[in-house]
Amino acid sequence: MSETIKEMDSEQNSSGSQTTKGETEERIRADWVEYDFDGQPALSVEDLDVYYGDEQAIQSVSMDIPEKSVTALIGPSGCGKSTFLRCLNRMNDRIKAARVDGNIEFHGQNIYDDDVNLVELRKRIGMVFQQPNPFPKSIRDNIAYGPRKHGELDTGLLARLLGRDDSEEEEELVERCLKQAAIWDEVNDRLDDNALGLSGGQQQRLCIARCLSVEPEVILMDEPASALDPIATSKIEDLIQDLAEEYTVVIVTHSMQQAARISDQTAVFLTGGELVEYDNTDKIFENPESQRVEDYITGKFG
Amino acid sequence: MSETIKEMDSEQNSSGSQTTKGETEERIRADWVEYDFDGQPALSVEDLDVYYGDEQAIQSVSMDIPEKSVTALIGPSGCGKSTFLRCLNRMNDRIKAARVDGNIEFHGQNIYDDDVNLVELRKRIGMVFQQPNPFPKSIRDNIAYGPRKHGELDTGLLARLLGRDDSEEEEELVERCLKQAAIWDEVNDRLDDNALGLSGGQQQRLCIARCLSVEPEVILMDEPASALDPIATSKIEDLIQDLAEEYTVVIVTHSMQQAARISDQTAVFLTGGELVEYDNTDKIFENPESQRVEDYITGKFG
Amino acid sequence: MSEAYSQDSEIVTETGVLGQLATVPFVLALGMILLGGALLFQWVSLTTTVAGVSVATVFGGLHVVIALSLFALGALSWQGSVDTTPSPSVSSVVAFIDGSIAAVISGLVVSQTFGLGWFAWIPAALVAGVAVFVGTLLLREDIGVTVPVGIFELVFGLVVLTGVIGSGWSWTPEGFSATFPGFIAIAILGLFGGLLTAWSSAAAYRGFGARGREFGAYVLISINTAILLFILARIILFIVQKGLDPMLKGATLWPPAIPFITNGNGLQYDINGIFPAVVGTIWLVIGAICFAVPLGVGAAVYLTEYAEQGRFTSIVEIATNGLWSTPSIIFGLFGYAFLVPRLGNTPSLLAGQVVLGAMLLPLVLITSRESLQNVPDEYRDASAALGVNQWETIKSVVLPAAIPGVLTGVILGVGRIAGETAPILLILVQDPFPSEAPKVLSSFTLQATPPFVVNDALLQPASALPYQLFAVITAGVSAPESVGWATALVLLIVVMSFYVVGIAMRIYFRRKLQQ
Amino acid sequence: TDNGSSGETTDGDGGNNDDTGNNGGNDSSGALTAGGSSTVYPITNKAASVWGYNPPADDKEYWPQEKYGISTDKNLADYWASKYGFEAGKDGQPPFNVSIGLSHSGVGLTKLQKGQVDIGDASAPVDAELDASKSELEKFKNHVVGVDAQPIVVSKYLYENGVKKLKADTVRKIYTGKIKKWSEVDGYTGKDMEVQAIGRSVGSGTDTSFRANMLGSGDAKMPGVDIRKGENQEVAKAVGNANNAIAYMALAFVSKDVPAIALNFDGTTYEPGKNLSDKGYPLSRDLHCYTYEGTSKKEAAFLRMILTEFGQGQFVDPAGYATLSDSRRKEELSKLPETTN
Amino acid sequence: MVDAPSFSAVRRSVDELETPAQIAAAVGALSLVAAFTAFIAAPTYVAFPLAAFIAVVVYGWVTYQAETARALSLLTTVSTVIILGLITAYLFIQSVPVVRKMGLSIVTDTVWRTSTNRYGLLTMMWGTLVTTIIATLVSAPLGIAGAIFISELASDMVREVTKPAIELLAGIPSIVYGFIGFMVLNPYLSNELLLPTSGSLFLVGVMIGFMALPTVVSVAEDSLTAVPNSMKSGSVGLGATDWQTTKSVTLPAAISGISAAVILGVGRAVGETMAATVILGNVTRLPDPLYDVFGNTITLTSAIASQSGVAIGRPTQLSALFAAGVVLFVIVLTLSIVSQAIERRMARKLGGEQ
Ligand SMILES: Nc1ncnc2c1ncn2[C@@H]1O[C@H](COP(=O)(O)OP(=O)(O)OP(=O)(O)O)[C@@H](O)[C@H]1O
Ligand SMILES: Nc1ncnc2c1ncn2[C@@H]1O[C@H](COP(=O)(O)OP(=O)(O)OP(=O)(O)O)[C@@H](O)[C@H]1O
Ligand SMILES: [Mg+2]
Ligand SMILES: [Mg+2]
Ligand SMILES: O=P([O-])([O-])[O-]
Repeated sequence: MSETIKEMDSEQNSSGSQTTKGETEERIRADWVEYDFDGQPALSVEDLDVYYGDEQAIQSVSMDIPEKSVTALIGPSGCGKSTFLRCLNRMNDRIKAARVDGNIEFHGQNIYDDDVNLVELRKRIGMVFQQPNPFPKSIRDNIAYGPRKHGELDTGLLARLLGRDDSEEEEELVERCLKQAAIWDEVNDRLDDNALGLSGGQQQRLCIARCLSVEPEVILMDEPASALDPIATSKIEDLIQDLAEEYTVVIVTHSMQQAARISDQTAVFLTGGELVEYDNTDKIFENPESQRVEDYITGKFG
Repeated sequence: MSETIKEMDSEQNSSGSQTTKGETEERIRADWVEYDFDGQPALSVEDLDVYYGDEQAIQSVSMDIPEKSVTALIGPSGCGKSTFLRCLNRMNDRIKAARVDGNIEFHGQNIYDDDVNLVELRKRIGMVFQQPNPFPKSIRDNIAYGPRKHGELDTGLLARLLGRDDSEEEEELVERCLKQAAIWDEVNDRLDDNALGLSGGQQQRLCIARCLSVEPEVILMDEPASALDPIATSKIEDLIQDLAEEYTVVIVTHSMQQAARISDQTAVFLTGGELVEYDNTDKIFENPESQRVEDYITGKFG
Repeated sequence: MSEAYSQDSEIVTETGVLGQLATVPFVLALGMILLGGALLFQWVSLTTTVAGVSVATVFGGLHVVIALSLFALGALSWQGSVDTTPSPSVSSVVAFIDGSIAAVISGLVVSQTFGLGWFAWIPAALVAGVAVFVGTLLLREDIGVTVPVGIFELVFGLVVLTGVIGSGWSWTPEGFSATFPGFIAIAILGLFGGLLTAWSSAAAYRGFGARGREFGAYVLISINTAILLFILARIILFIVQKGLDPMLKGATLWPPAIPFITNGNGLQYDINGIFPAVVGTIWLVIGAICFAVPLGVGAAVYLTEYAEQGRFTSIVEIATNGLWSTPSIIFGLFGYAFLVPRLGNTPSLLAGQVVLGAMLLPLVLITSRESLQNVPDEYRDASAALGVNQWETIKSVVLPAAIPGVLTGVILGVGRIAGETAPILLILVQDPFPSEAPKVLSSFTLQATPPFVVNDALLQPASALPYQLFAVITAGVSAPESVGWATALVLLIVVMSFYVVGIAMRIYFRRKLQQ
Repeated sequence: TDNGSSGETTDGDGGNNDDTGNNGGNDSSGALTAGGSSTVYPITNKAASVWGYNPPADDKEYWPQEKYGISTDKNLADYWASKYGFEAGKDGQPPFNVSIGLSHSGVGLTKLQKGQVDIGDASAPVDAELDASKSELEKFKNHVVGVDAQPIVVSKYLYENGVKKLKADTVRKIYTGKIKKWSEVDGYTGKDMEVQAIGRSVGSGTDTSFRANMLGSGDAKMPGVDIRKGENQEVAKAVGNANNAIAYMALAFVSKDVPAIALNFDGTTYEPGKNLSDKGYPLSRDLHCYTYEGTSKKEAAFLRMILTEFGQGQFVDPAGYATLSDSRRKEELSKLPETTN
Repeated sequence: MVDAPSFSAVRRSVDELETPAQIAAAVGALSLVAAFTAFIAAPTYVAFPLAAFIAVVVYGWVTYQAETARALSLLTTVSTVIILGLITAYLFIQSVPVVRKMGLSIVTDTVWRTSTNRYGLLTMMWGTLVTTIIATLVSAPLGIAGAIFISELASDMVREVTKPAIELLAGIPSIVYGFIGFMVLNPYLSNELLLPTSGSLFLVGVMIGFMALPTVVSVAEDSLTAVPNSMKSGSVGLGATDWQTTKSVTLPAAISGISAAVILGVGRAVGETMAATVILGNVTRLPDPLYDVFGNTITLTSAIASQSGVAIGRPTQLSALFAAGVVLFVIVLTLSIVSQAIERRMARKLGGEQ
């Protein structure tokens, strides 16, 4: 398997991140896993704990996520990857049982402050889910949905009557997003068809396009390709690497191969919600520090 | 990854199978994948096609399954592994959309003949499912269920009145099956508790014990550990290897590591329901014949 | 092959001779069930002759032939000349049923035929019952399933053939006001014996054992469902037969006209009709929808989207389920005590609308809630992740996705309330056979004093289809019975179309969802 | 009185007159409403439907004026309404509509009292129906529109097997539960059957008058009743469907399948179709149309039509009831307000 | 790089609702309470507070749509509860006079006499009990068998016909059953079974049993289908037949749902009105002997429907009918709560293994 990872490696580093390879900092605290990188952190997580009822799903995790690169989160099933990801744009607020402790800084502000505007936050930190989840509307409406709701687009009968019609802007926006998500060519002749008629892979790219429509800075992806067939998966993987030139991408995946193929840095969570190791992807797969991570990577369990 | 597999290999061959390693026969037909082994085939599948409505899920698969060994079926999601497995004891009959063509011989008789007694067939070829599915009854009743239904145990008030009470036999049977399934120690003090109160891993072992209670020759398992945590998984894996000394085990798994760890021979299905390669497990993981299998094994997709 | 696999031929069993033999009593039993039904419906009578033989004799003969063939089945299987897989004993349920039948028969014979009191028939029944119960238990399954039923059939057959029970026979059970004539007794014996035989011969067909029991049970369950469906079809057909002619009286294809539906009741009409009731029902339904849909959907939205699961939601749940199961007459009482005094102190369309709305409300709420809950959370997550607030999400994503379910619920609910009579008895109607329909649309007037907008038609009594049928029953001086059947037909058509549309929609959308 | 003098303001909305305002003139809310007795219903209903149809002067079937010595070119309702100054309706519509509700005498009178109807139909006098003070009872104005010789009916089978005539005492015994089998009845020749004594709802005028006239008091106990039906029509149907039933009801509902029998009271035999309608028949009773607190012009217009020879001949007689004698008719007419032209 | 100041948009004033909104909410709430009070006390004046309320809603909708929508949805929820509360309250209030007069004997007395204003409900309670028992004997076994047929036995095609057909049965209005009973079955029973009176508890029981059938079938069928397929497969995989699986796994697992179905069916039967009213003789006298199901009496529902007309002039009798309503309501509500509890138990039980 190590060969495979190397092969991928050479391609993948084309994107913007310049990571310091092969080095792991001294641990500051027992549960603090440091990873040094050049450039700015898009998000800094400090001492994050998440509980579901009495059960702790994330155990004081701290990590910085570098901007404009792909950060992969891997680990065995149930180790808390999704939970961690959902904390990054406070989607966990929607789970009633979940309780979050700790700081996550975004542009110097803690997103867990009381007076954070969730609407704005989630516009800035978008999310793509495991199951493609287009709305049961036309492709166009799917893409325009976010901007319309944010009052950035004004279409429809009333707007037309009042002379505030933004149809043209909308047209442009739809085209731009679909192109960015590499799906324009496949759907440009049926923008008014129901999005549910698309194949799984197309739906997932549509969801990515929809996420781009509100111009986020960070895109969180939770196993975006796990429900897709190999060909669709490879299209999504290519797309993710392209997106990393402009956006900060955080991706959860259960496929180590996928993490190796597309990510710049990889964080390994292990059962109990611990962040055990976080480093340059090559380092993690070739020469992990921790024995548990090595066992996991080499398939001793999971 | 190749290292891992080797490591496992040495352990795993302790069980009864004596497979001819490293050889792949010439293909007789384009879609016939041959695998030579010593010993008897427990089941011979010939030219099996399965359709769901208009869609073909299994494409003329032929293979012999050697007795008293573990045969793993691997392949990407949706390639038809479960479908194939369910054909082996005609559980597919229960899916109304499914249509099966071809022969499966079990002791020289085609199980798809019209006058096959499904009751008898399924007693002989037991099944363990992906989700542990104990009945909402006591642990004892779960184990005794099959024999009772087959009239082999007669308990209850009436039987006692008529002097035909088999409580003792039942007691023995329950103990034997639970011991064989390596769960006796954990539950022997609460045989009358509801089985739904057990943990997932215990439930799955209970289901295996239940399957053993009707003394099958073949045990089919569909991803028996995919819903379990690593510790429970390793218990189940150990158990499977033990079972292979007495039973023929066919297991579907989505974890290549698991297949490598526990199986004697591995069949690789690829999308479309094709059986692409079938051989000694070492051979498949170290040196597969087909490029597609190699791509799959090395994580190029899936 | 190892010795463990020695009995390998077993997975193949053949449905042999027995299967073919078992079809004889099975088919005869089905015939007897049909004939029993025909007798009950009085399509035939005991003295009707079929090919020179009276129906009574046919029944007796069938029973006896069935009995003999059941004995034959049991004997063949017992003797081992056919391939069967009987269990070593019959199930205790079967033994219990056989015992009960024996107990009933002997109890009846002792008390009714010999006229002995409880001191005699209770012990007799007990002894016979227990004896047959234990006796059956001791039999091997093939005998236990066929022979007792065969004996019962033989008894039934002899009783009928010898005329012990015949057309002149009747029986008045002590303490009951009913007298059972011979034809009903024979029909019931036919149905009952037919079911027993169908079960027994079905078990034999599959060679007894687990598969035989399965087939026997399935046959009984299927016959049961067939009878249910038959009764449904019969009810509908009956009303169509009786009601179609009077409904179409004077109807013309071109210009399309059905006077019964478009006329009121009065001298000005050649053919009296129920137009006012049709219009009344339409307005009732519209009013109920206007009342219930906003409330129901709104509450469903609150409960699924906003409320935290807690005491309040469970109170609401209990309240809605309580409302849903509250008898309709209670809504009527409530309307009479609460609404009528507040809405002009007279029965009125408005009161009817509100009361039916209150009945519709829980159904709308329950089904809306269900369909809101069925909207995948992924849609909500996707919308939230785009930074869209909750209300916009509900409005633009959740509600549109839930609309099919809500609509289906509303339609089915409307079907129910459109057929309700009890709640409107007290609060809607004055004139049982009105000649004019309420003119709701043209009756809105503005005025200077509160309540400013009034609609007299809404505050006036009206009629409705189900009430119209009630009126025929109670007040039919001006309406012959045929008008009742015609009204029943129209009512059935109206209500059933709501149900058909509702059910079809539900099937359609479920199927679409599954794709 | 209030309602009477204001003439056009009467409406069916009762107590809350100010609720819907003064709208006596417009068509729907200005309707005259009557309701109550199912015995009187055939009369008032027939009258109301002819009124609503408003036949023109040349309609011989419904408006046979010459036959009754009336000569007018007005439509029927226009003619009768014009007597109290009502204008003819538009497009052949009557000046106001009449709607007749159907329930029971007691209900009609209560509704009348509460102002929910204008006319309360009753087949028993108000003092027997309502438990009210004398001063309250005085507010009810009694208009007798016809006479019902309340018959006793039996199932056809019984009629054909000897029950063509009963002593009043036998009927009494049946309804007080002393006779339970038809074999106990003199003259019965059929198979032995239990008696099915059918009664009307408690609170109906029919029930009240039967108890009063047969058993001596409106409150008398009738333990022999086996089933009770709400309306005369249901009683008739139940008797027709059975072969062992006896019932009291209104004469209008007698038919071939529901034959009335002769009754012998203290030696006098009253036979249906012969002398049942005689004055002395103990079960005969007046059929009333009560108005409350005087009689308004609308009410008077409608009642006058029924009380004239025309109405008696067209509405009362065809319904099967006895018409009022001329003198009673005159007396009743005189209770109505003066006509205005 | 990101422009930091623009992120301040992420933050928002803490007091989310500004003062006008709070005032509007208060006015809205007040006017609504006023409207409700007015409707109870002086219906004519409902218009004023109602207009105020509508004005507030319109204002709210334009300015704070999300908050207004939420408030309105809460309001609708509260209204639903209030409607049930009102129904209950009015039933109880109206039944007070007769209870005061009769005391506890109202449920133990069999005499129902208007001339002495003595109203005992026992007769009608007995009628309801007997008809309900008969109805349950009809609907429970047939309904459960029908549910098993649909969920376990029917092929797809047969199911697609059978299930809607049985649901359609629920659509036949009660009065139509009543009409058939009155016109056809009453005479049939009188003539063939020589019933001495027209109508019988037996006929009513069978008819309302038939009316309750669709409820039983569809609820029981739902709960049978809710038993996870994996559980059934487990049994079949052991070589049990489908029928053994149904009997030993599916039915026991679904037993709470099935009992809920039967209870709901019983609830329907208890509350069924028109068929009983039209078919029964409605005489307030117990059948003699009590178990004579071919005799005639009255049920709670048919008492209300057949006597509410005549009772309008007799306050105490009317009140007694409301008391009958209370008894009905309590029975049915209890049944409904019990069936809900059972269904929750079933959900928990089946959820346990997931
Ligand atoms: N809504 C929830 N309520 C309660 N517990 C939860 C919830 N969601 C997740 N958990 C628990 O939290 C832990 C972490 O779950 P999480 O979904 O984050 O894992 P994951 O790493 O994403 O796993 P997978 O690879 O299976 O997606 C698990 O033990 C899970 O059971
Ligand atoms: N009941 C069914 N009806 C219709 N199509 C089905 C059904 N079950 C499976 N299929 C289809 O048959 C194909 C093979 O499915 P199958 O479940 O055998 O795959 P699998 O290899 O077991 O996948 P997985 O790893 O996801 O379990 C898939 O395309 C699937 O969509
Ligand atoms: Mg996850
Ligand atoms: Mg599978
Ligand atoms: O309907 P009644 O005339 O008997 O009151």
